[in-house]
Amino acid sequence: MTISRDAVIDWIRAFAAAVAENKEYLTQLDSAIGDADHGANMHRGMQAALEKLPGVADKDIGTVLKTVGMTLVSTVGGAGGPLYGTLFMQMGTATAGKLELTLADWTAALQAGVNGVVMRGKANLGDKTMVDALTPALNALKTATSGLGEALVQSERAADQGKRDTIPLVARKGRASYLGERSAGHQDPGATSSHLLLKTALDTWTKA
Amino acid sequence: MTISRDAVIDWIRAFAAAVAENKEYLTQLDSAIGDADHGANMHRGMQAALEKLPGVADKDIGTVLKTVGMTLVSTVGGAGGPLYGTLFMQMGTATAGKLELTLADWTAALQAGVNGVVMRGKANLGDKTMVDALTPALNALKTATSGLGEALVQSERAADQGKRDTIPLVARKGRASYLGERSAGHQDPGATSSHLLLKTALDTWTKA
Amino acid sequence: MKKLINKPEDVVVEELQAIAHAHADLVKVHYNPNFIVRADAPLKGKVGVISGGGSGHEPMHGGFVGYGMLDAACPGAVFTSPTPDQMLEATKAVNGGAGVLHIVKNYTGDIMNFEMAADLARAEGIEVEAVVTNDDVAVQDSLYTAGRRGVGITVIAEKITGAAAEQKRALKDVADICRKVNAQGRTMGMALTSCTVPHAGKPTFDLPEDEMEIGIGIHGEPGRTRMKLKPVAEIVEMMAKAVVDDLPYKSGDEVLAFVNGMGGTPLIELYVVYNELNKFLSGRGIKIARNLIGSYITSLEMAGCSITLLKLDDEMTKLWDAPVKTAGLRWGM
Amino acid sequence: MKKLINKPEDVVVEELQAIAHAHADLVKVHYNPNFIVRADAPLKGKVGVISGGGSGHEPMHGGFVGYGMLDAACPGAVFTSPTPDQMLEATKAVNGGAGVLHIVKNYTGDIMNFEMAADLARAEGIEVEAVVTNDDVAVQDSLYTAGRRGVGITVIAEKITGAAAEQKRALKDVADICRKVNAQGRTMGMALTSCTVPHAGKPTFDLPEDEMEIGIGIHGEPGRTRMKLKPVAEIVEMMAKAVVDDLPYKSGDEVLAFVNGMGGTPLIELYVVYNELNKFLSGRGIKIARNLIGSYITSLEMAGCSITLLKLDDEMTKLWDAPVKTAGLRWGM
Ligand SMILES: Nc1ncnc2c1ncn2[C@@H]1O[C@H](COP(=O)(O)OP(=O)(O)O)[C@@H](O)[C@H]1O
Ligand SMILES: Nc1ncnc2c1ncn2[C@@H]1O[C@H](COP(=O)(O)OP(=O)(O)O)[C@@H](O)[C@H]1O
Ligand SMILES: [Mg+2]
Ligand SMILES: [Mg+2]
Ligand SMILES: [Mg+2]
Ligand SMILES: [Mg+2]
Repeated sequence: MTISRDAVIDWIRAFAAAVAENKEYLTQLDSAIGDADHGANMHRGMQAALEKLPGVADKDIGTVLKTVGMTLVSTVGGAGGPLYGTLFMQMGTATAGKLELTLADWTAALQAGVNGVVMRGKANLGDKTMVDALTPALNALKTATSGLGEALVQSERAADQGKRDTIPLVARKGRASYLGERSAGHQDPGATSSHLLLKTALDTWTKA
Repeated sequence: MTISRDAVIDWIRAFAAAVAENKEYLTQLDSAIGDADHGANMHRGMQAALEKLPGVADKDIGTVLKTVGMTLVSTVGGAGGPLYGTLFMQMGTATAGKLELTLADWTAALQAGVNGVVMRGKANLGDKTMVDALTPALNALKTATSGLGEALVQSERAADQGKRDTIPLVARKGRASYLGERSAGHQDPGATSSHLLLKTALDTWTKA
Repeated sequence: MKKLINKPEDVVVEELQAIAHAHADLVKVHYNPNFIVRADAPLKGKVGVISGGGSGHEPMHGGFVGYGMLDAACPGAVFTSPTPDQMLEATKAVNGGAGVLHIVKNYTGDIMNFEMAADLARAEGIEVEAVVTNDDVAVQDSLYTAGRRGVGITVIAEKITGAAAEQKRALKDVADICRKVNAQGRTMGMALTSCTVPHAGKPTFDLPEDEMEIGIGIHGEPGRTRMKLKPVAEIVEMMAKAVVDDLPYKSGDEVLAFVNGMGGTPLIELYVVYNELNKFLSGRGIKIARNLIGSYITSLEMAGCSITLLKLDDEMTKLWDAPVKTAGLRWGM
Repeated sequence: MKKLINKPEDVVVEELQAIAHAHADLVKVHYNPNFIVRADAPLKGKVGVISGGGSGHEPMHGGFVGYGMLDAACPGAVFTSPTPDQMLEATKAVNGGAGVLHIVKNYTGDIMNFEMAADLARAEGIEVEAVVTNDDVAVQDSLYTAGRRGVGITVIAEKITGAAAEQKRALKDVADICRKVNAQGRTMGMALTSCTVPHAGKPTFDLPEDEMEIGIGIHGEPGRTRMKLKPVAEIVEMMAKAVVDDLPYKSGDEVLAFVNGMGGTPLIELYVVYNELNKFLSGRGIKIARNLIGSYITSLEMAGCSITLLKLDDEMTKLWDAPVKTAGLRWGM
């Protein structure tokens, strides 16, 4: 089982739809420990990305992902823009020229993306950021043993858990860190949107 | 029965106390159709007047009343300052040199005061102002037939009625007039403080 | 009540102390009676221009004392016209022998207190003229009211009149310019929230989350009508139409457009209002030749705005452009 | 949500259109990517000074574009740092051959977006330096946070740095002055109310009628601690103490004191705050030699204030006093 280029495009659409649906929720999470814009920011960026998709629908997966990344960089702003932008651009570089992805390809792509996020944002695991959802998801992919479908299930589950695990944490990166101890008890908005990314991958790629 | 100078001073004190007690109430009335300052304004003025009383306690009634009027002019501001200031100053002119007041003297004093208010503010009866309490009170004094005590009762009653009668009126003077029809249904703050003036006169001068 | 204050009764004096310290290069503050006066007053041969009114409208009027605008300002208690002794002393302090102009906003209290002061000053031999501003189109039927309120145009009138006085024009000329500005100016205001008078301790009126007041003045009073909140394009159209149709302002006119915040409305919204106003006026063929955008005549922390138009001519435009150096308005020096 | 807006997503562009029209003598507006640039840019041989950040802080930064201050400003969505393409295009537009300085407030998003822009600009052969402001003493433990936020000092840094650039100093010098201002400046903020991000539609946080947030930034975020409302004397003492003890500012120091409103607080209260600040500093032997009082770096309609001190020296004082001509700050011309 592999992930086709069209499946990748479907995933982008599904992520955009999930962000749209959870826009208020993400903003609400960002209100508690941030500045109430994560939902609107990601939504603006993914809507712009959707508009770019037709233009790259016949290109390789790397081009698709890079286009999404560049669009996010130039439309989202804030912390989310460079971080999600880098994530997608690095995934694009890792999948350059490919028209389908194996589990190994997808793992390598996410690895490249997460590396990019960590290089840009310098967040460690436990700093209460999107890294807390992405890194466990990546690790689950790496250690999965029974095929792509099961690996996607495991990585979604890990992202979900990682997202929940941000609740008790005291933020040490991003604007939630200014709150100090008051940031504890709230789920990180970026980890929440990152979980949506893995969840829509699972839903899209195991449905067909 | 006459009103002594000390009784006049007691009346001023009683009026100041009534204003203090009704400060919030007057401000609340002024919030509905004005700018929420009538209570604070009158209170500031009467407190200043109280401080001046010891200095004129051995003077004639005219001097006492003029001093109160001048103090109100220089401490109240707004519409209330010149209007109440003029009321007291004109009452003072009408009682110059006197050490006690007969019913006729008190009627002449109030007449002079009300004339002053009308000259300054140019309000007619029914414009929803303090004149709507003062003029009926003055008329009651003029038509009273059985002595000072009864005249004071009648004038307080007329002021009370005049004050209540402002409720349905549409204001045509002062800042309530800007509200147009929306001023109807609210009691005029100035008519309310003017009623307190007559009520404290009654209470003070019939107690002894 | 949420305010950065100590005791309500101390707000005005504490503000005056701050002004005295912060703007010592521009003004001096006199206490008991309270007034703010140009540091270099009185100026020989120059008409003194003074104004005053209740506090709570900052920067008006105290923030407009300085070169090219006011010679003195008399602050009353919050929303309460100042007392005659303040205006009398201020008049004496700025009298340089050429007479003194009182710019008075049309409110019963202001009129009466300024009149008493003018009488007293004249009795002391000072020539005093008064101009009453009354630009608020929200007040209809001036026969059955105290007349139109003086609102936004007052700021513009103080600037233009001050510039005329700075040219050492005669009292009558200076007063005439002020009258002309008032005659050519119209304003309409609206509120999204009430304000809280410090002494009162609670909002003057309650306004539901989805409603606004149209036709308010600057004293936190309710307006002429209450209606559902609308997009700003519709609000501005309603306000601008009332203003434009009143004078009326006509196609080909050049105007000064003044978008004023009531105190609690941030600048970003005032720019959005200006954008709609510009669209509306363009549609009517009216050109905004000068503009002022900001919170200059306020109602404490009220959220809302007012729109003032002044039909310009060459003289007024030149006087508007002339240098001014005050805490609240400054250019050209 | 009570705002004078049309649709939340149109606020920034409508504001830009208003600025383009109202201040056409000072600036031009570029759309897609959005930035505001001096009408006379690029200036040959002059370092271009640019800044940017989320919208909702008006007049910062767009209101500070003009002679003696910024050459360009890049507004993001409300409370959202702008994107690299905005800064890249702005950098190109102001590059007069002497290099470009980016003044960046210390937020993860701003830092990353400006860094990406600087990399791209350098790749196109433009010399770019960046100075990060981080004056907010409310953020402790910078080891365990994203570091101190850049707040009030940014306004002062833009003015002083812009004046240095106007003197045609070299990029390194201009950047050094900017760093010095940041190093000598400290700020502390507080809020009486939350603000409402237009897209969010409701207040970012709820604050009971008798409570306040201490140690807020400029993005409507909750602060470090919540406490009962106090008289302003106590509030100012708490804030001023945190600021003064941090640098520390010492007896004999001359400072610029900047009392800033968060957007919904009227000027009268800011003067009362200034009065308390002046009393506090006098008590410590610190002299306010220059001051700025008003709402210059705001959080939409939030009520509250911040206090910024800058320890002055001759050079900074002279640059502060130098002429500036922008929509938001103007003197000397
Ligand atoms: N240094 C960082 N590294 C990784 N993720 C970060 C970092 N800083 C912030 N984030 C993520 O960004 C999210 C906030 O994004 P967003 O609200 O769009 O930007 P901003 O904080 O600029 O308003 C946080 O919830 C967090 O997950
Ligand atoms: N022209 C007038 N003649 C008589 N009384 C007036 C006039 N205008 C206003 N008033 C009285 O003044 C009262 C308001 O006083 P106050 O609140 O102290 O002054 P302001 O209206 O200036 O705030 C009104 O309730 C009314 O009774
Ligand atoms: Mg955010
Ligand atoms: Mg009143
Ligand atoms: Mg009043
Ligand atoms: Mg943000």
